[in-house]
Amino acid sequence: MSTFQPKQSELGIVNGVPLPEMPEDLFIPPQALEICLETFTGPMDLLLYLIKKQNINILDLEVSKITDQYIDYINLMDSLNFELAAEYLVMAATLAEIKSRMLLPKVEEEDDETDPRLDLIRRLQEYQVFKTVSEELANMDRVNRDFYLASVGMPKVEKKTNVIDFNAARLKSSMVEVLSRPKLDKTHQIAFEELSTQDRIKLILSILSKKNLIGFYKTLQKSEGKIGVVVSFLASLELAKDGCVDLIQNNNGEIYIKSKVLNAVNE
Amino acid sequence: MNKNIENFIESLLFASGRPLRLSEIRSILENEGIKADLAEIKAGLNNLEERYAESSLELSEVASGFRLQIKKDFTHLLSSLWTENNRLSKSLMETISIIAYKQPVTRGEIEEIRGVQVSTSIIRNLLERDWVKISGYKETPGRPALLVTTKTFLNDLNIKKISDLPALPEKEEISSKEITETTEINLEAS
Amino acid sequence: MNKNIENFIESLLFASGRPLRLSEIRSILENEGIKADLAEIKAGLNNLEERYAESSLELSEVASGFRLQIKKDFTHLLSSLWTENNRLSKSLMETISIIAYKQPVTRGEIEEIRGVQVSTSIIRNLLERDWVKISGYKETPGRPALLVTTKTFLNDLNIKKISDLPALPEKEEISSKEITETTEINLEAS
Repeated sequence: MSTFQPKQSELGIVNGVPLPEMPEDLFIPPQALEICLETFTGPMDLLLYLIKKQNINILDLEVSKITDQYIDYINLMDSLNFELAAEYLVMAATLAEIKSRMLLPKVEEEDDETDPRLDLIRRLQEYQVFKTVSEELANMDRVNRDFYLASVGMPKVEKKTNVIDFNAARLKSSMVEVLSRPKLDKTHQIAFEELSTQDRIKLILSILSKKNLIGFYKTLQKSEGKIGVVVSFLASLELAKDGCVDLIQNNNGEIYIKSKVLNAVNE
Repeated sequence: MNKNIENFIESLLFASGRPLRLSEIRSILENEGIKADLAEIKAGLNNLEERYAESSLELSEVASGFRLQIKKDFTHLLSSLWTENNRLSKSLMETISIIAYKQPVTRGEIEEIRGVQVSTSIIRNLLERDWVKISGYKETPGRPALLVTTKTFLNDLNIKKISDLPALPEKEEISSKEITETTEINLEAS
Repeated sequence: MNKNIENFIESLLFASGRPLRLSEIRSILENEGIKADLAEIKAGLNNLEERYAESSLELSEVASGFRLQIKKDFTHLLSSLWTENNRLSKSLMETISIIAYKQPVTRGEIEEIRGVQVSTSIIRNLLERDWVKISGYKETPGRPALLVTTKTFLNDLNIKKISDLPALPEKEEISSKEITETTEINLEAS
């Protein structure tokens, strides 16, 4: 039933040859390698794979051998210009360091805890626990894959009892309400060119010359519709930019134009 | 467990989340190697109908096929469950009504008619309810999506076709036509 | 039509769209003037279970309560209805496993175990599925978010509680002595 299949055992192999040991001159289809790389969820996963291939227990980790294989693998990826996550390189460095420490002559009274592999082995064990359990989790019954939920429709009821409060009558009344709402842009057709921002600036300035503060709506003419609003707005912005007016919006969203020129004159 | 044809059909109706036609049921069964002609499927549905006689469910035929639904008698009981998350906002109602009556219509045109912005969450809500879908793109700058209502919308309203919607009052129709025209002008202008 | 308590419960389970607890069922019934104690509701659920024995349905108890689902025997038939890709990447499964068994856990702690960065898309995917949520912030520098699994995660895996998950495999005890011995062998070998 499950669609999850751990593919570890097959995916380190290209054309029947285990990948890490592959001679460099052997042609490997780039797609196959890409699949390979994507199969590993990270350096820990790759390391576990290499250990598993040797058929040894994590506790018997042969750092030297694993390190060589790991680095071969990384080099192979690198030579094929695959973007390796930085963590793969960090792990390579860690392995190389452990390897070199293992090759140093042993000091007799050395504490057991200083085995250079210890930390890595612990991490590998910890990771393996979750890797294993994650595979079990992936195989558990999952909704919409292994089983489905049962659902049915809701009854259709007229009038107020309708549970979703939705019916044709309400739809209609909603439409009627929208259409009968007073409109800013209820209008005649006016060519856009006929309204110039420059003219509107002059108009606003002339109104402001009589009154210090005016509502934005005072600059509008009903017949101009929405385009008129746009032109007035552009004109106001232009004036504000030039420092001639302040634009003020109150809590109700109404816009006011306040003359700065007039103030300056007054002073 | 009895894997007779009724149960196969029943499982499809419970799992599909939408009404299914006889022919759809037949082809799904066929894909699984279960041969059944339309008459057998119809007979299976009849048996299911009997099965539910004493339950809270009923089989119902709507515009896009057969579906299972809860009997009306239980509506009252269910209302408390549904009011919490199924109250339709005023803006949602306005938006769906404009789409229903004016389709196909762009979001910009809806905004034009409503006079306010239509939030993305409303459009998403309508798409998720499967009340609305995109039928194409308008050949104007920006190629805005054209929205139309779906079969599900008709099913949920319990009507068979859009023309079953109540007619709008004459006067409003005229003014709405005007608005639509203005809309197009404005779109071009901006 | 028989309006017995089973049918009331059945209609609630179908209508709720989410699992319901015994106590939730009781309070909804109570609101509608139907008195029933938890034992009666449990008995009603048992009767429903019997009712479904020969059908495609089954009653299931998951983390958030009782729900109706389709028997697994029908999954194969139904998979053609569901085109949704429900495949989850190995990285995502590793991440959710660590969260499930180690919760509450920070992203950094997950990365420490996995040895690789946890991509934002994985965390986003888990949050969007509502499998994971932020339970708080760890009192360490940067105050990283603490991740825990949700009831939805358990529901989606068809289980009731975290302890229903498979037991963690035992780690082999590291005996330092053993390691040291092996080391020598390895050194000879290499």
